[in-house]
Amino acid sequence: SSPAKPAESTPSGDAAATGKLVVYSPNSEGLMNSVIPLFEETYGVEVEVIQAGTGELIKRIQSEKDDPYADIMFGGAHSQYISNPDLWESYVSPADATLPEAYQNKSGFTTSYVLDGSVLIVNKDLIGDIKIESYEDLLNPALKGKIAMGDPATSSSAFAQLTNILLAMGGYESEEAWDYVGKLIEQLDGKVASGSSAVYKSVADGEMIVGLSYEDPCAQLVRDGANVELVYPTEGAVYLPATSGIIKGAKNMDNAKKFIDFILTPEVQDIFGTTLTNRPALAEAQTADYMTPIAEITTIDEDREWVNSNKDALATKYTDLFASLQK
Amino acid sequence: MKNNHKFKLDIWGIITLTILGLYILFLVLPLGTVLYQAVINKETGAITLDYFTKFFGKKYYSDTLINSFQVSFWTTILAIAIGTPLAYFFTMFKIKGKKFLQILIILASMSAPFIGAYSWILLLGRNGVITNFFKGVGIAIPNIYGFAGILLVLVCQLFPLIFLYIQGALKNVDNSLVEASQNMGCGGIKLFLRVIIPLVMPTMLAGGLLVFMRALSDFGTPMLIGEGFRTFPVLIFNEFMSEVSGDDGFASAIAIVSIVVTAIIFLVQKYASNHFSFTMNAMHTIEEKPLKGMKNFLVHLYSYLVIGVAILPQCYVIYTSFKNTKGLLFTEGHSLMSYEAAFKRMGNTIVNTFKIPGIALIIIIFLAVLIAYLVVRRRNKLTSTVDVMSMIPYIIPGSVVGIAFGITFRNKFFSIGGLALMVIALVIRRLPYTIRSSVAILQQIPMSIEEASISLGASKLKTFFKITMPMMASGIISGAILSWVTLISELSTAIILYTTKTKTLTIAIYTEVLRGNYGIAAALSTVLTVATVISLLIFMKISKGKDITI
Amino acid sequence: MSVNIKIKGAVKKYGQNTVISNLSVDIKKGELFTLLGPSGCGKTTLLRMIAGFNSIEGGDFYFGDTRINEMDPGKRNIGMVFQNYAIFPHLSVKENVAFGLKNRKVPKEQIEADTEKFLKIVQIDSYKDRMPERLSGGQQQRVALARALVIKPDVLLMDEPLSNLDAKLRVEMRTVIKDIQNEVGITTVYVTHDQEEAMAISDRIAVMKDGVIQHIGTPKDLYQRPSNLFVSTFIGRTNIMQGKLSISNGKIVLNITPNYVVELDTVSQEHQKDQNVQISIRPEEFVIHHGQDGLDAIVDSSVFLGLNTHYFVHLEETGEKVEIIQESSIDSIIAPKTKIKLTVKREKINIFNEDGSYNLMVGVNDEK
Amino acid sequence: MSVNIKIKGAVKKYGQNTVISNLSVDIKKGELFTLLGPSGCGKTTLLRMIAGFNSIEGGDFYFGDTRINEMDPGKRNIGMVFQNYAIFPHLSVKENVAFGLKNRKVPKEQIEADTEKFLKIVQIDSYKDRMPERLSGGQQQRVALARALVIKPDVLLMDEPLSNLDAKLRVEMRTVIKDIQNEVGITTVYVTHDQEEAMAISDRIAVMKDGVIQHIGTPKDLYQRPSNLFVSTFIGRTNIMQGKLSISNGKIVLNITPNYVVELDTVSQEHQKDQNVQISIRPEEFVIHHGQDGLDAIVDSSVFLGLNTHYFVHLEETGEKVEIIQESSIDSIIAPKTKIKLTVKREKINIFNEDGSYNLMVGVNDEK
Ligand SMILES: Nc1ncnc2c1ncn2[C@@H]1O[C@H](COP(=O)(O)OP(=O)(O)OP(=O)(O)O)[C@@H](O)[C@H]1O
Ligand SMILES: Nc1ncnc2c1ncn2[C@@H]1O[C@H](COP(=O)(O)OP(=O)(O)OP(=O)(O)O)[C@@H](O)[C@H]1O
Ligand SMILES: [Mg+2]
Ligand SMILES: [Mg+2]
Repeated sequence: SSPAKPAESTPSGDAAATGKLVVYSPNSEGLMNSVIPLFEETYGVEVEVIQAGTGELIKRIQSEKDDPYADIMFGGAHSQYISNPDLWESYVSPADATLPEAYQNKSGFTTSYVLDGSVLIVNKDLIGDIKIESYEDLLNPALKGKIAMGDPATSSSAFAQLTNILLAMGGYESEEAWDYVGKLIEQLDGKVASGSSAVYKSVADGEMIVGLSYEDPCAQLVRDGANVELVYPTEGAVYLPATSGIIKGAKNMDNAKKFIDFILTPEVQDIFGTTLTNRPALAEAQTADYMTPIAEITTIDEDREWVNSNKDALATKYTDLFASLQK
Repeated sequence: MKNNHKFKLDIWGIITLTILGLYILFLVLPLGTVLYQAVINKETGAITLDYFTKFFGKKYYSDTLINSFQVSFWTTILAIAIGTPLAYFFTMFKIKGKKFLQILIILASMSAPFIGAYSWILLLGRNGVITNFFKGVGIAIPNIYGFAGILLVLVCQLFPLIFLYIQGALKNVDNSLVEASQNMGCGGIKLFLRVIIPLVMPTMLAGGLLVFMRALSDFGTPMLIGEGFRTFPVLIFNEFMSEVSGDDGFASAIAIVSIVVTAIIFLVQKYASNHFSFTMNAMHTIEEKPLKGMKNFLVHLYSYLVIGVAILPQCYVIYTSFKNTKGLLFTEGHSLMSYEAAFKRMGNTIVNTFKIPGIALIIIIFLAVLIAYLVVRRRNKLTSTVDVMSMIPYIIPGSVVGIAFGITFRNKFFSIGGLALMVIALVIRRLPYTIRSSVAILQQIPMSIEEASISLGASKLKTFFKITMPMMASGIISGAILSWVTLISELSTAIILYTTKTKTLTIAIYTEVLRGNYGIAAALSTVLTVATVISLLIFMKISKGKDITI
Repeated sequence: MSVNIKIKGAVKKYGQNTVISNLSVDIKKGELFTLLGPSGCGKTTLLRMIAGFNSIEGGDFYFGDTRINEMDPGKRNIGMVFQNYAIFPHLSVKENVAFGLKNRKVPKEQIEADTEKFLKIVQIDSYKDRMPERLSGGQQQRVALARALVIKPDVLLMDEPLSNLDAKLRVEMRTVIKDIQNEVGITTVYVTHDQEEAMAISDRIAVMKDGVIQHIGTPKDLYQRPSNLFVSTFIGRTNIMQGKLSISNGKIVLNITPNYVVELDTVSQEHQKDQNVQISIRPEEFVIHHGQDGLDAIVDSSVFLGLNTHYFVHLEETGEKVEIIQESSIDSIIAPKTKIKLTVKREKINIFNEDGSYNLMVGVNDEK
Repeated sequence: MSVNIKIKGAVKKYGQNTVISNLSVDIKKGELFTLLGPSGCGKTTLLRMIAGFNSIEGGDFYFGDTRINEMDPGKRNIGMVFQNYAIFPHLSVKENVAFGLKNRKVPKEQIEADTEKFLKIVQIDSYKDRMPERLSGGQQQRVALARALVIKPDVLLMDEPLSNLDAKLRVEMRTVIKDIQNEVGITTVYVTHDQEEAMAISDRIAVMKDGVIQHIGTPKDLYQRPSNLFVSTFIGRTNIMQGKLSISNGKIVLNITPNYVVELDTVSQEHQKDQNVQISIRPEEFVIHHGQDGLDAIVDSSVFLGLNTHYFVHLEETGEKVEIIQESSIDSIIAPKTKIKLTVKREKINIFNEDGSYNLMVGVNDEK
């Protein structure tokens, strides 16, 4: 086998000069379409997009550590960046300061650009007259085996739901809260959704009545006309930032920085808010009217620092609890 | 297994060493760089067996091994039970639309992302099309989730493997054996059970091994429809790819457990197939005969039914590709809108879809027959080692292979290019299909034909390429077809290694699924299916006249 | 229960190639009927048609009164020894032999006993647990033989069943075949290329050529009064010479060479007219002597064949080469270049019409 | 360039099973050397050892002065006809035959010409583009034959190369083999089960039994003065009788039955002592007559074999069954139950010591 052309594995210097940027992203259609073409147009940069799941992309970046192929990781949960600090180049965008304090780049390498909240998604055909407004309502025996939830140990949205629930039901280490989690696990009846998307898809497809999911895809389903509705749990919903970062040793460092700056510009943030179903990180940015105004939602704030440093313990605790409750 | 040949540094000795070297470079080295984590404590760097204790200590984890075994065992049994008679019918009898059906069977073995299990959910899920149809007429049918569903999906996907293997093997059964049996009053089912099965047993064991391992290492299906039925490949995948709290060390430990399991199963299989070592010289191949009456009807019914069910998910995908879409949803009405979008995005993926697997396939065939020859005709410790090693990549999750390749070959030291790396990774992962079928067939080819060639002054290599290889053709081809369709639909390694220049249709389908464009994904899947059919037709055209499977 | 086999107008084509064009033959109940013919003439093809393995492009096949053209091979109750043995490679010697019995719901002890018996008969009982690929060629052939005989079928089809056995064993085996065949009265169709074997074992023989039967008759009929030139040359050795038959004064005179004539009284009435003929004189129908009468000949070479010695001589008059067989006498082979005299045993020789298509002699017995 | 083959103390084991224990033989340059022996005695095994396809458990093999035990089979320049043909099923007839030439860098036209020529010689030129599976058994065998002959190797190994051919073709083919072998002077080792063929074609014959060579000699030596009882029974037919040898007054007297004696003058000096012996009298060494002298016998049955007729008779005195061959005379086979007298041709018969392990006569010529 012949050695491949160097250009393929190592974007050379002159590629950077003509304006190139390699983006790894797990993001959905809307997000990509709203940013990438505009960025290319604005800066005359040619963007190569490689898409895969967040886990796969992080692994990929790890494996390419010595000779990075990509310049930017665009998307993924904030906590995943934090757990792999050695992969990222420190860069704080000048625009970062415009964000609400809670979402600012404190680590030096995590630029948050949109927010995602934990929600419940409900199939309107199947729900009948069962009332679902809160986490508490999920314990209705009629829902046993009809609830879709991922595995918090592997799915970031399921983990977000877990910490959300714990916080809402009494605190991360409160016995009461874990008691609720136990009951919820029994309601799941041993069924575990394979990943984040399986949760909302199974509800939309009518496989499950209710799912523990996140706002973006669910809202999009509603917007596209699926027969589902969003429920913001009355106990309170946590909003977490979606993050972007520059990969350490990126070959197109200048363009990467431009990209980070770009996604924080008010124009782009407005686009996020008005065309997508995400909530822009910039508080001043507009939001579309098909989104429930944030004011109408009970929100609670995650102690991200604590959660990040206790991630493994929480996941293990959940897994053990889950295992102990199976027949 | 007795060794039949001392190591000698002749041409075959050199080939042995070369292949061994390649495996050390491209298998042991990369996997070693990843899997060593299994015995290293992340914090202290000390050697530890904690991960293994964790795996075997917690029922939550160790149960996955039992679950996986259950799935694999029954999948293997059912795939053999379904695939073998089908291959037999296709060889013995005239069946209407045989060529077409054969292509459908091969298609059923393709498991492009999103096609397999997800289509089954749409068909047989709690709200599936078929489920609802039966509900409508008042029949409650079991849904797809859990053990039974996994079994259904895997069997539909894997019986083609048995089918192709056995069909290849039947090409090497001399017609006179069938006749002798019929002549002694042993026809029909008895003939099948008492003569045909034992004669193709080495191949059946080889095919069974591949099915078993594939079922054992498959994570896509149990992940999507397992719903809590946990198998250990899912565990490995989740630990490696977790978005939350994965642990590479633990994942590596499980991977090592699976390698050990693979090796044991493989050796058991080798031992078992030793009991069926005999050679056959098929001068007259079995001729297909027309059937009449009830028998004819039943044979057709069986064939159409099995193939019909197996091909359902593909059909459903094709159907959905013509549906209108809106965002994440399929909506009422039909159009070509998905195709319009799909063709805009296809770019060079269609070329890559054939270029990359094409190169890989050539290398695969070349290596596989060489390895098969070494394993069968030059059996010694070294070649047996090569044999065992060749099976390991088959069971390691593709993404692990991808990661390992990335770490090992994407750095200042190696810097192997994208295309080359993809090809190499694909080759080692899809080699086993062709190796196993070639080994099985070669075991049954009598030495005297090769001796005749040597006595006529042909060199060892020439004998191999001019005589042995053509005689192995039916086996090589059945393996190569499987290698081919699985190469085309390969995803998990490629997703770690691809760039836009090496993006294939399969990757495109997966990224469209990620982006939420199910319509486009369905359209691309259909394009992939059509392209595969075309490739198979071309293949049939080229190899026409020669004595091969299709 | 043995049957007679009737074949009417059989036609066999492989693709465009007609191998058998219109063949009819009656094989009697319980007889041992041999097919003899040159390699490639269609013997195996015919056997396989009887067995039901070849498609039949025309004609009718009957077992007794039952038309079997469409009958399943397994239902015909036939035992067959295949030319290539067709031993099951996955079964041991014993299992191979027992195979047919197991399909007949024979009681277990009976199977055991019969198998054992036939393994002994074909002298491979000491190899009974071996796998066939570890047997010699002849041993494999004997497995095939035992396997077909043990089931005592209605019809036995044997395609050169002894070709790989040594002479002694071959003689023993043909006795075995003949005994079993007689004992149970199995109708047997036998293909062999060994004429002596054919002569020794057959009730009747059919000589085939290019898919056409040339002569059916007892071994003796065929040898002594072959129906045409082909049969005479194919069965046994013979010297063919061009001659002239002439009738003068009621005497039938045959010119073997222009100058050497013999008087015949064995030419059949209808053929008694002047004509060019082909003469078949078998090597043993010459007598070598040193007397006055006869053809002058010179010995070219000789081959000692044990019992007999063959001489190759040429006739002085015409230069024709002639083969002669005489019983060997120890230490007294006639040396090359020796001049000898030859006479013929005139009651034994055969003469055919000019193109060799029929025999002119009385006593030709063709049951075709 | 032909070579002589020397084998010293060859040993062959299949697993635990010793098939050849200690075999030595010298095969001369350019000779046609035949291995004869019962099925399973090790003929194929020995050939395969010479060819280099079997492992050698002991002993030395030489081609000329070169020890070949370890030599690669491909380097031995051997042509081989396999007992099971081993035709390449995926090559056409012509390609099969041309295969060996193509490996020898023969010019293309030469390959074409040679192939064509040998296809003609073995009479399969009209099938040259066929695939082997569409040939009859005998046609396949001829492909194998042509394939081995066309390359004109130093050493030809032929394992029953004519077993599936009809008698006529067999005779033609053996002439072909002999001609080519002579022409190029190829050292040939030939295995056949056909004794007549062995006699006709061989320069020398080795008779084997259970992996041990019993007698090596010319065909005539073997037939007339076999070195032991086995050879005498294996080569040709013979009647074995228990007798007594006694020396009285310098006369050597043999009791064939208690009452029938003949006087012999062919017993070798060293064996001239009173002893029990086994007598081998070949069927043709009896003379049937109706005179006074001789053994009384009664005809049990007869078989007409063309040239000769076999009679099976029993002796009135001892009841022993004896086989006799006489030249056939038309319409005059002696009827069963007829009483006859038998005398023996005493200069031809052979006598062996009591256990049959050696011949007592003069003139035994064993080159073992
Ligand atoms: N592969 C083998 N393994 C074990 N024993 C074998 C093997 N091949 C042959 N034999 C045995 O060795 C003996 C000699 O076999 P060989 O094939 O040499 O016989 P042969 O003289 O050629 O007989 P035939 O005339 O029947 O072909 C036989 O008894 C046979 O059973
Ligand atoms: N499958 C086939 N396809 C085409 N032609 C065939 C096929 N089998 C046999 N033939 C041809 O048919 C003719 C008769 O073949 P068959 O096998 O009956 O001959 P045979 O008399 O048995 O000869 P042998 O004595 O050589 O075995 C031959 O010329 C052969 O080439
Ligand atoms: Mg034949
Ligand atoms: Mg042999």
